Amino acid sequence: MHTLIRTEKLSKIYPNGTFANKSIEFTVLEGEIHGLVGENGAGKSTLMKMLYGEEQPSAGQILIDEKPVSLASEFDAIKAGIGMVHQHFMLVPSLTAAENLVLGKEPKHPKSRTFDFETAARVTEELSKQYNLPVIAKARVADLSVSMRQKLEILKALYRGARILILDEPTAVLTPQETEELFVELKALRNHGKTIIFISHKLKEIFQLCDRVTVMRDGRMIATHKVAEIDIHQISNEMVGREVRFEVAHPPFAPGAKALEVRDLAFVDDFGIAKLKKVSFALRQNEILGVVGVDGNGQTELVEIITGAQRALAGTVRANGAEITNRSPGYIRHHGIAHIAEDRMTVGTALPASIEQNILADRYWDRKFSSATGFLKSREMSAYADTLVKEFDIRCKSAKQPVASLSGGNMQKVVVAREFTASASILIISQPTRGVDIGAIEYIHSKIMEMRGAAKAILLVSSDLQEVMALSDSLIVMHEGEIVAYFPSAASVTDKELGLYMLGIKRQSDDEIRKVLHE
Amino acid sequence: MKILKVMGLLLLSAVLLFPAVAQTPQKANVFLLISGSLGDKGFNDSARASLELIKQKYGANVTVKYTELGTDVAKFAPSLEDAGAEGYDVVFCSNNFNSAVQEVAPRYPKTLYVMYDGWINGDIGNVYSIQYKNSEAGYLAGALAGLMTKYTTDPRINPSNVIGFVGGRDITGINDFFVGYIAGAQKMNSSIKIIYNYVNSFTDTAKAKDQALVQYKSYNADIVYHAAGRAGLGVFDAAVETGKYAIGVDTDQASLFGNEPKKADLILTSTMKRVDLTLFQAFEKYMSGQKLGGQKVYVGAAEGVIAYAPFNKAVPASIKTELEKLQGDIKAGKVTIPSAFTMTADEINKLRDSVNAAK
Amino acid sequence: MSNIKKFFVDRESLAPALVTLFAAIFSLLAGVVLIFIVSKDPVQSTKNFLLAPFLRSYNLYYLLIVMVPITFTGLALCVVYQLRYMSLIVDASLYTGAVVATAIGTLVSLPAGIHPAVAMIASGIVGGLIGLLPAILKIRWRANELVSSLMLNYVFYFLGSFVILYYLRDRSQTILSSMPFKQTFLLPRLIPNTQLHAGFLIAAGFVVLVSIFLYRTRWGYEIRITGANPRFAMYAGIPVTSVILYAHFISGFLGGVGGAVEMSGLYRSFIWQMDPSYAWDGVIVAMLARRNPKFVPLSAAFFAYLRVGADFMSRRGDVAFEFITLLQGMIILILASDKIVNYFKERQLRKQILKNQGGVR
Amino acid sequence: MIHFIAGVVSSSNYWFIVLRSTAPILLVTLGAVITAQAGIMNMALEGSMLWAALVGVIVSAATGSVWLGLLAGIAASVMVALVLGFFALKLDANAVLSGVALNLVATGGTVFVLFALTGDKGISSSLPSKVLPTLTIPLIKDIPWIGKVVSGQNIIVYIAAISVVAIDFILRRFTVGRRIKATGENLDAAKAAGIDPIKIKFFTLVISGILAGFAGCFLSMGYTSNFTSGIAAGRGYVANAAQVVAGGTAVGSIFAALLFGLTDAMATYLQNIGMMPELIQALPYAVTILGFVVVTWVRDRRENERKRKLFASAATKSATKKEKLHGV
Repeated sequence: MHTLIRTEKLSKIYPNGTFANKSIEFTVLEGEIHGLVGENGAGKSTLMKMLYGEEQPSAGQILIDEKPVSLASEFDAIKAGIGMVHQHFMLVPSLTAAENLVLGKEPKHPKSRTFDFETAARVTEELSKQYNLPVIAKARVADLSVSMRQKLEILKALYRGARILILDEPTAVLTPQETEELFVELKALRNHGKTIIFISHKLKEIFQLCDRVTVMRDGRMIATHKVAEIDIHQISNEMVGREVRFEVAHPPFAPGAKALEVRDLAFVDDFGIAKLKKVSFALRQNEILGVVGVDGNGQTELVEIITGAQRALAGTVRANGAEITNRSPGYIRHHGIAHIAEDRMTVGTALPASIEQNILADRYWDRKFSSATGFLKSREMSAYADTLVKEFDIRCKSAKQPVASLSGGNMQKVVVAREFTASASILIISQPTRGVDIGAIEYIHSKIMEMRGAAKAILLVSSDLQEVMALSDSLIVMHEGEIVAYFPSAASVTDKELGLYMLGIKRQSDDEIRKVLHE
Repeated sequence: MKILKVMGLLLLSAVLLFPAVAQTPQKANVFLLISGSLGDKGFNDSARASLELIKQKYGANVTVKYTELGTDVAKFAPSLEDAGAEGYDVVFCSNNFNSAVQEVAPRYPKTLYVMYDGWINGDIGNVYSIQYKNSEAGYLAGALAGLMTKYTTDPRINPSNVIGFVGGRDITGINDFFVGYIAGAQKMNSSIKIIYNYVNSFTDTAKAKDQALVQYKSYNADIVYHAAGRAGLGVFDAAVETGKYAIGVDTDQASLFGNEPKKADLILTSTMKRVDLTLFQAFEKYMSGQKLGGQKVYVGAAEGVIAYAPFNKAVPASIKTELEKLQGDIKAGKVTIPSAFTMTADEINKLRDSVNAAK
Repeated sequence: MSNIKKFFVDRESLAPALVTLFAAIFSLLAGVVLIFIVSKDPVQSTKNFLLAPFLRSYNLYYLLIVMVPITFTGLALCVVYQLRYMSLIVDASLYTGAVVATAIGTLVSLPAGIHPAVAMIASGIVGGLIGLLPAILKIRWRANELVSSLMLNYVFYFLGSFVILYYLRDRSQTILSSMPFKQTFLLPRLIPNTQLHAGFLIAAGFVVLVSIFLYRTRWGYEIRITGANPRFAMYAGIPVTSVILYAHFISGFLGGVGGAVEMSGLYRSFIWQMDPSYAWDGVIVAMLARRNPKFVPLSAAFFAYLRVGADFMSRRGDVAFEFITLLQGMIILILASDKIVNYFKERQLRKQILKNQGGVR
Repeated sequence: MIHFIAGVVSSSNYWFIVLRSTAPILLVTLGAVITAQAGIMNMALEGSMLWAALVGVIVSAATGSVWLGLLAGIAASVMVALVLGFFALKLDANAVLSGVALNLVATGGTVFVLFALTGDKGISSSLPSKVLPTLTIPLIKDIPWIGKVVSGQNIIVYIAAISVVAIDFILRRFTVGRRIKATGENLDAAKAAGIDPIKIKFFTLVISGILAGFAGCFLSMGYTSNFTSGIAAGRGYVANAAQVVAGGTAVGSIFAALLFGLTDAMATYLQNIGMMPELIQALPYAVTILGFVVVTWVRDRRENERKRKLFASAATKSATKKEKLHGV
């Protein structure tokens, strides 16, 4: 088959020093569905951004039809026949579907040169019919369902004459039925002669859909296979880079009293989507309760509400008996909750501030660090910061240096150092190891287990299924804003079984789920 | 220009070298400090004109210089200081420099500070201050307006007896004009009504035009008089736009619009306040060896400082004669004119209310 | 010696300091170029512009006097810039502070020493309350603080001059002037026969106070963290809303005190004919100081130097002093575009990493 | 008092003055709206107006043609907008700060230039500049009340009215309007659709420059007949506040600008019945802030209301809407 896209020694270094792609040699054949797998931070998105002209390579080149091309912007990529469906949809909510579809290449009235909405709507409907991707042309995007927005994105690319479609984790936001529907549609597109690059970290989907698959890890390309010729284990090994990832010593499980209790929590996001629907559970001392679910099923919102970053529409949260629903994060911290935020760049740290300031940001008011009159004890502060830097193995020149200058792993250690020494009884831990190097992962995992040993109650949210399963004592599964399963013992359940619940194929009875309240 | 500067420097050194010799100075340097800016075709431009008069008379024996300082009062004192330290013999400045003069003048006893449009607070030996009888100027304008508004044979004059006034600010110096204006108008026309506004600025021409437009259009004022400095130029714009009359202030403003005959034609006359003349005369006295320092004078029509500018051809001869007679009477001190300086705030309010056309 | 070095060299990096220096030098050069374009005697004008404070001693005192109000507004803006807020309400705080001080200085009888102090505190509180307004509008209604503060500045200017005009005016004066201040209200002059007044020392004191406040107290700590990343501050439990509020109060307070100090130090009655707009000067002072109060005296001195030079030159020659406003704008443009410097910094970093990684793999 | 206000509001003269004083604000508000729609705040409108006002006067005086003056004034204003674009879009400077800086350059620069040319600092009265004509509209002028309001205004007043239609067309009818909206609402979406956001932003800046140019020239060659220092008098800033009130539409701009114009004109009248002038003059600015706050507050409330409704339907799972949208 004809080679459609080829990259030669393609490398990308971001201004902050992240080496996201290292000498990638990636080949896509015409008319195939090509899977691209790898864990979070493996460099898939960066590679695709370069193919779509959103980022410029630091070195190497891209060839289309074996001819070198320079993709300086999205516009160039579109001209080269590349279309991309982003994970976060690139749509303008206040415009209609038809207007979004033709954006950048609008039909005009022949005489007045004004925008021809009727033609736009007609084109949308025709395309929609032709590729069997149903959308409502005249509805505002803000009113469309998620899957319909995704279809609109695909149509947008096709309207621009895309031969190559890049889909960045398209299934992350879809229900299982919607996913299946999408796969049927994608296969149909392939039969129309389109080439599709499908990015995912879900191997099952790769096997369902793809012809060939490329594995990435740590910014490098590991291998490309024909899907028919390999099995899932080989790929998963290549993705992870070693046979067994997590082996965490698990001391016996002896849960204590209820520490955190959540009841009937409800939340609706800005697009009007109900992200939480009556979520209730309880977390006990000495317990690591893992929260499992496909990204975007309400886990983020759950954590935000517990820690005070969002206001719940309804429901209550109690910590150690005290009601903390919709209180300020400061109040919630004072009631014994520490929190490792899922996004350390925008929430978990203040990048321009020093390591010391970041470590002390939740305790500068303590008499240890500031006098009764409000003056800071700077000597004590820097001494304290230095000890934590040492204790948590934060690699830096000095605690006075800005957090922005640290690597991802060390940045995360700053967060961990602060939160694990916050003398809180409840720890809310979100994505503790996302984008962190192996060494730091092991270190952080051991620290989490240490915390459990210290009688803390821990809520662990991670999109890394293996991580949650390895660390947790018990598990809840979230699907579409609801808890669909509760497993009192994490060891007694397999990832396959969890997958059925995560995808909404199975659901426990309400009685079984209610057991998580320990009443 | 360069030669002048060199000469100035020579003169300066001469003055510095032989200060005692100059009993009646033959040579002098004059420095005019302007608060706000030039181009108002009135008060400030008039002050600058005094320098021309001085140059004309004394020629090479004097050097003259002026600078515009804007509205930043913080820099007034350092500027005066500069003038003193550089050995200027005579410094002209307006009443806006009052406190700065108090601050600086005692430090430079050899320099004569001539402060116009107000009296210096306190007694300082080298400050000569001049107050003008603004109310007389207002009275002249009021008399003209009061007579003209009855002259309905002129198509620009409507039957209503309403005239307008645009003041810079509700402060005594401006109200003095206004009080005189009311008195003059009432004297000539007992049924007169006046519509008035304050711009609240001496620079906002646009606002002044807005206000004059309202007076002309909504209240049927035939004639608007202004005492608003540079802002007042907006009144003439409004006059042009509505085709109605205005009265100028401080200088012969009609003559300054040579390139805009449409405007000049609508300015009936101006009530001149001869800042140029008073400064020139003060300088003459200085040159003749008179001691001016420490004096405070109050000047007006009697001294020829306040007077009508030439009348526009729209003013009929009969009115002209009557007004010229009035001017003579004022000059002779036969007319008593109220002044805002001797009135309380309540009295001013009451007076304004009593003629207010909007009430 | 090393302490001195530590004081001047920013801990984080030298680049911002260099940009600042570049902006300062560039503005002076641009000024000279402008002089050469418009002046008939450019050499003399340039000399007057650049050397004014050294040519005449009163210019030096004038420079110090000019520093006082812009030190106050510069400090006030440092505090809000630490928060990455853009409010310019300090203008209203300063003007209204001056009005309040005028009321106290003319209507109230108090012993010397206490009198100006009371006025400063009262003006500070009023200024602080005014300073709160744009912050409240922003927090409660998400109204852009720069726009709302500009509107409010007009409102307070008119309100202030209303009070002066109808309650505090000296009716015997032809111009707008308040009644003379009581003797007890006046601050002493530091050097006889100059206008240099004790307010200069008060301003210096506030530089120290604000430096300590921002860098040595927990409230300053909260402000800095909140400014560095408000979401992080919220997450770390810092009461972000109240931090924003008290920071704005303090900023307004500084403005209010600045107004009172100007009145009791420099003037003998309220004679401002228009809003002196010291806040705009404060913007550049705070920007040149990189929102660090300890550099405010330095940048205020630089700015005062520009201004004194421009005044002196314009009185002596044919160049309008307004050209410093032009320079001021240019300085802000350069400082706001320090992305140029960042760009070079990033490029260097990228090269370094590529080099370190060698041929990759 | 109420009687007085009613009397004023019913008079045609009041509305004549309202239209006149609203026109410049309306023009700049439109400029602020279109840039805000593209996601960039044009804080330099004040500076644009100042340069337009000065350059218009200078060129009209030099050439004797008011139209050349107008053209040059607009060019100067567009220049300022382009410089803002250069710093904000090409050098990534903070747009607001750059705007503020350009305003400072304009305040000082206009006086500097005026002084260098004429030796005066405050006013261009020594320049024989021209004034833009007023228009009498044939048929309309004879309609009793309306004729007095609408006819006989300066040409720029009519241009302001036409601008509303033009901006409305640009935003709603032309394709570029959608691109502007996309750029402002979701920059990444615009980029992904192959639109160059920088080009779009520059485009809106140029439009706003033209509008501010008209407004600036009006002030010095129609509203009054001179350039005076600081002639823009904060109208550029008012426009940025009014822009929010306008809610991003050309028609909304009329209401927003009228809010200021109505109170501004009313202030003049209220002064006539002895209201304290200083207090009255604060009114237009206070009203603008009030409008600013009320509009954002109402918008937030409506947003919350929408969310609550959506939740109600989602919770009951009746989801008729959802079905409808999923279905087809």
